[in-house]
Amino acid sequence: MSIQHYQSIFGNAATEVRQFNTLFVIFLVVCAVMYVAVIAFLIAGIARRRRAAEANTVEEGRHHESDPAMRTGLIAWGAVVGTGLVALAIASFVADRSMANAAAHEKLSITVTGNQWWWDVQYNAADNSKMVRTANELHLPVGVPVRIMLKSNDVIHSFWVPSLAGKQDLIPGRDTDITITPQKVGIYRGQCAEYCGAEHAKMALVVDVDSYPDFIKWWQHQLQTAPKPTTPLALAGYNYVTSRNCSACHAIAGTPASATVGPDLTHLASRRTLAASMPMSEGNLYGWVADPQSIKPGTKMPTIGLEPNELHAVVAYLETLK
Amino acid sequence: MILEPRFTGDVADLPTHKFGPGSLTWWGIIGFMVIEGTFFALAFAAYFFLMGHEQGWPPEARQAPNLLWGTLFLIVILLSEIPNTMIKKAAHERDVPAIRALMPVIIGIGGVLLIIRGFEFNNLNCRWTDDAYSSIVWAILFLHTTHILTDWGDTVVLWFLMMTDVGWEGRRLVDTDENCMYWRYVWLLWIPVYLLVYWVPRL
Amino acid sequence: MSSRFRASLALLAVATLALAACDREERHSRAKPMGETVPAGTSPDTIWPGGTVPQTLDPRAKLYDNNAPAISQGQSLYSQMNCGGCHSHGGGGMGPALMDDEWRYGGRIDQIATSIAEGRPNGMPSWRSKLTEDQIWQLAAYVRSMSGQPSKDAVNSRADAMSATAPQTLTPRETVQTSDTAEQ
Amino acid sequence: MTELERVRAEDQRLAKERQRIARDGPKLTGAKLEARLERTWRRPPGILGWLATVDHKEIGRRYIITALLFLALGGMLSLAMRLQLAQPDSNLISPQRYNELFTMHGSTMMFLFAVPVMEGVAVFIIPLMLGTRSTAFPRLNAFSYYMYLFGGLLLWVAFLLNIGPDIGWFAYTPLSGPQFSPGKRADIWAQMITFTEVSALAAAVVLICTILKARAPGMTLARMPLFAWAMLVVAVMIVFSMPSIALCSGMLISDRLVGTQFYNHYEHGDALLWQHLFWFFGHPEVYIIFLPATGFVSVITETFCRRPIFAYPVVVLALISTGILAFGLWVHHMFATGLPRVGYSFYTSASMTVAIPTGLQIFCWLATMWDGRPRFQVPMLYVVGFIVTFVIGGLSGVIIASVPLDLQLHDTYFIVAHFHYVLIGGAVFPLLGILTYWFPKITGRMMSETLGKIGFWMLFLGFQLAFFPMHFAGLLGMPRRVYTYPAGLGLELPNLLSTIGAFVVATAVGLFVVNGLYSLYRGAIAPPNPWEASTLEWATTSPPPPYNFAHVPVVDSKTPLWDAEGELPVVTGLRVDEKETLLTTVVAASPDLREPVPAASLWPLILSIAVAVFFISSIFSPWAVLFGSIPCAIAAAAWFWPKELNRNPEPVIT
Repeated sequence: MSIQHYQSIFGNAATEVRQFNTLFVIFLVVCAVMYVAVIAFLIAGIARRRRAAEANTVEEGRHHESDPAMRTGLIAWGAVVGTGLVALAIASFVADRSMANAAAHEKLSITVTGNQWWWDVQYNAADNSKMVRTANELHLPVGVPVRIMLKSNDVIHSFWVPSLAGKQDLIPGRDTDITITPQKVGIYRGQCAEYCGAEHAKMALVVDVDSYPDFIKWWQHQLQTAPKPTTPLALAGYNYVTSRNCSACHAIAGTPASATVGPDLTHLASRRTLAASMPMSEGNLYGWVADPQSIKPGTKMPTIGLEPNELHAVVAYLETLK
Repeated sequence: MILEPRFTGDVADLPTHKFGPGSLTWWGIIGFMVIEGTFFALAFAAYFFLMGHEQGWPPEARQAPNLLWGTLFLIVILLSEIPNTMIKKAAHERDVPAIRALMPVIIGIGGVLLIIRGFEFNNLNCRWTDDAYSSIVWAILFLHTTHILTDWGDTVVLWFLMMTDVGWEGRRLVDTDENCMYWRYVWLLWIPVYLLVYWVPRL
Repeated sequence: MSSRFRASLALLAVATLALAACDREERHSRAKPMGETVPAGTSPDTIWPGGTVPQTLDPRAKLYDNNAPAISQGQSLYSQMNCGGCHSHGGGGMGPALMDDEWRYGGRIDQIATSIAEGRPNGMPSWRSKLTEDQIWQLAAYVRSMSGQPSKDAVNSRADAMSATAPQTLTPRETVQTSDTAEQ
Repeated sequence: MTELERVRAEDQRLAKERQRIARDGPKLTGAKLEARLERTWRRPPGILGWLATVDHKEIGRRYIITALLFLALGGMLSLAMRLQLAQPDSNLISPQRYNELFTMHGSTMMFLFAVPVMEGVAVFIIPLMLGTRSTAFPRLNAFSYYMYLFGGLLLWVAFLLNIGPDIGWFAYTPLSGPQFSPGKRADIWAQMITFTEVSALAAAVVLICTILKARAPGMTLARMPLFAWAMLVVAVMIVFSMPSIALCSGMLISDRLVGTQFYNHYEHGDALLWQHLFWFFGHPEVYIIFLPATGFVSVITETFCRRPIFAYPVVVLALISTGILAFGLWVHHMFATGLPRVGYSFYTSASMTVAIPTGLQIFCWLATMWDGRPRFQVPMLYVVGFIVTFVIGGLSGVIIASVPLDLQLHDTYFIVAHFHYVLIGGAVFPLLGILTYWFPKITGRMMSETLGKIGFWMLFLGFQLAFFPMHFAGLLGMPRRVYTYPAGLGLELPNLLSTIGAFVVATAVGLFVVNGLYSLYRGAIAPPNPWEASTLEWATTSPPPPYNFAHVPVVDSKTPLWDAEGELPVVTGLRVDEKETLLTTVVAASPDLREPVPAASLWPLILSIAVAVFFISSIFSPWAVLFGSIPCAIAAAAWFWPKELNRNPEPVIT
């Protein structure tokens, strides 16, 4: 199922981005007025002398006193530009202030850790049994302000979902955070906005804004451990995944695989995207597991070189991880 | 059509050299002084930026640099101002023999300073790879060392030049005067560096 | 432009082309795996007692031995796979030291790769099923850099981590005395 | 007979010898004077002479040609990038190669084209415009060019050898640090910075000393042309901003070579230290590129509207305040790094304030056009194109100065559109205009008017087609520096349009080069003052002789050539047998000194080779810093050592 994701600034799906839109319109109007004034003055200058005869150049240049009207024009222009900029600065401070205040009282806390070329998402909860760990995807309840703590394991990334809020960098050694209050249910796509190496272009994430009951249902589902495989093919896949290469980097709750080097795969098949860039589908799963280096050259996941039967088994098992 | 020249004045008897802001090389040296000054100012800003992050400075309760060699360096470099001023006066009075006699003194002091600097590097109580504090301290001290080395080299070459007959020329006297000005800048710059490297960690 | 000047221009162009051969920085992110890793089935790499002719160097060695991206990848794998648990930062602990010149099972890159892939007695696990041979060779390249074997401009000076050892760019090259006479 | 008496006798002999020196004056003038001056100031023959030249015109010409070559190379990289981005999910170019392409495009355009071409034009024209015979420190000027050339060669040879940088033109740590940029790619970028920064600092000192000390008698600061004011402000900005990038790139190289911990947060370093130091240089850098262009616009507008620029003091104060304010707004590049919001609001207001001086300058140009009698030849067309394009870029700059807006627009294609509008619109348009304007003075031939007009309109329309859609790509959420983008986000159309536009811009620039090469051999022969301009560079022949002016002119107004009734006031008395120029006092520009001009010499080239070997070898081993500096010291000492050790016959004043 190809997902048409909405990554435009005018997605208008959260309070933060709505303030952005009003401020952006104010700035556009004032700047357009200034631009029209400049172009009008330019055209006036061009048209005005079109008819003047070719007077003697040298004589004309020397005794030229500019008429006083232009002096007042200069002062007026300076005043207009000055007040315009002061007005825009005040508008910007007001919007900035109201955004900062909105961030005061948030109810949900998530920690997003940036790695080279994927997002490690952790839902913080009071007791650890309620903690949920997923990757490249965020589920947010509509109307509930959420505070996202941003950390990085390697280089500087930038968390940016255009339809929800402004971007915020993830800097190793510094803790930054961002507050989002989604207002519209829907699927919104975001991308890393700070150049972070070979696969910076394929480090996307999807934010799923659900109604509160759906969100709770999703949370409960995420808390369950991975279902036991039933079909023999899935069982063969289970044996491969939990004993061979995959378990060196990935974790699947309820199985021996528990490495946190790579993303958590417990509910891989329930996610909308795969490898932070492609929609989740069987074809993409086959392509990615068989040879990740040809899809994201330079990514940390190696090309294992699975035999065809192993590949079918592994993909069959991964698809059971709903 | 080139305009016909209308002769309005003659500059034939203007001098070819002047001491102070009249000379072109004076402005050139001021330019390079401003560049090096900005270098040091930004290195200081980086030092205080890194210091701003830490509760304890130097971090991990590291020993501050030993005072002995740094203070000795300060004393010797301040003493070097005596021959420096004498050379500057001699240059103004075209007393070339005095210049030829005094320059080896200041070159000798420069050599002594470089040796003391070697001991200073040993007594910083940190290696540049230990942490950001050690790196920036080594960097600032290294910057000042290149500063001294370049001016010491200049003085040596200038001394060889003053030993020749050309030493009596006006422009060479201006060079000596400006070299002394630059040496004065070198030790003026050492005072903030000394306070930063040796006393700020002790605050 | 006199002819001599044109001649010097041509010479410069030829010199630039000749330099194009070095690919120390080539990032080999191969799409296809390269067949079997270290010879499977045979006993751990035959050690060449006495003067017998040492095994010819595996052709893959030159792709990894002095290759900067491979060494850097090996460095991150070293920490991710918790090799430091036994070898610490090369100084040794439960496992033998990796930064000195003592190599019980051979210090050449293919021998180290075999040690990692097959495992060794006294506790070295076999990583053949956990790591692809691409990763094994990268780890081998990094292990060699701990004792300063690769050329100084292929290693990086420090990791973005607590500085445990002196920068590899400044560590002198340890002369490798393996218990056998494997040449480098 | 003591030494003192011998020296006294020597002084008497030299004083008599001084009487016989030939000097220019009413008795020695016209063709006879020019022939002798030609022989004194001529460049030594052959290849070695070509390499040893210290004539500011030759060095300026080389700067401009080398910079335009790098513009062409950087432009070709941008075409390759546009081809890769023409359609979604294309794998025409691998990610690693694409990352190298945009790093090389950014670094080449910013460090190897924009700043050097402005310095090149200034080094060529400023001495002519100020009415003097040579820049101050001509050998330092030659050294500056060679350092720039070797820096460019280092970057491009490394790129061709597949060890080019792939870290972006501002190389944020920790990505450019030792762990995440293995090998020598980042070091080569950082060392290229050291080359171009040494070259820019040297050229800046040369320009400051020339403008302050070598102006024509009578050209007080209030009568100095606006282009000279612009270059003075730019040179002072270079002096204060370049050390910042020298320091942080030096710290990056030491982090990568000897393991210092500046940017390693595990060892009390900080990744943001790089951003602060880089952008403290970065923002003044873009004004270092823009302010010379304002100088160009003032020169063209004054000549083609046939009246002095309106409100000269306002434009000068605007230049100075832009130069000062530029140092106060670097944090607006770091709005997304989580620094305290109160600090950000200061930088928002500072970024807004810097728009006021530029706004006033634009008013003054428009008022000059409104009150003058504009002729729309090619240079004036570029000025009109500049105003239409640059103001859009300036206003989008005001938009991203606001923190909440910048948090959405930062690091997106909206920013790519903004800085191309202010850099191409703000600097390349005036540059092409000024190259057309001064082409006759540099080469002695006129550029073709028709080819120029076609080229302008193609460039103007191609530019809008290439870069206006990028605003929408940014608003639709396309981040910067992505080698591809998925289908279905609405980004296909803007990117396709930008690709087409980029090729139109490329052909337009190609047309300009063709026009230049064609006119070099077949252009109309240019008279000394083809545009009937007012400044002194038009008072000498095109191209000017090696000594620029037979007699040093005297100035008594802002527009000397318009006020000179048929004859040019001059001063005489400079030597003819030796290269000599006149120095004047800083403010009043009254004659002060006769300054001997250093002869052509190979030492600047030899020293720059020694420094190049020193810089490049210090990428690979820290010991090179010690051993590499010895040949540099020797070459520098030889440069300083006078050619012959006999005393010149000038009286010594104590």
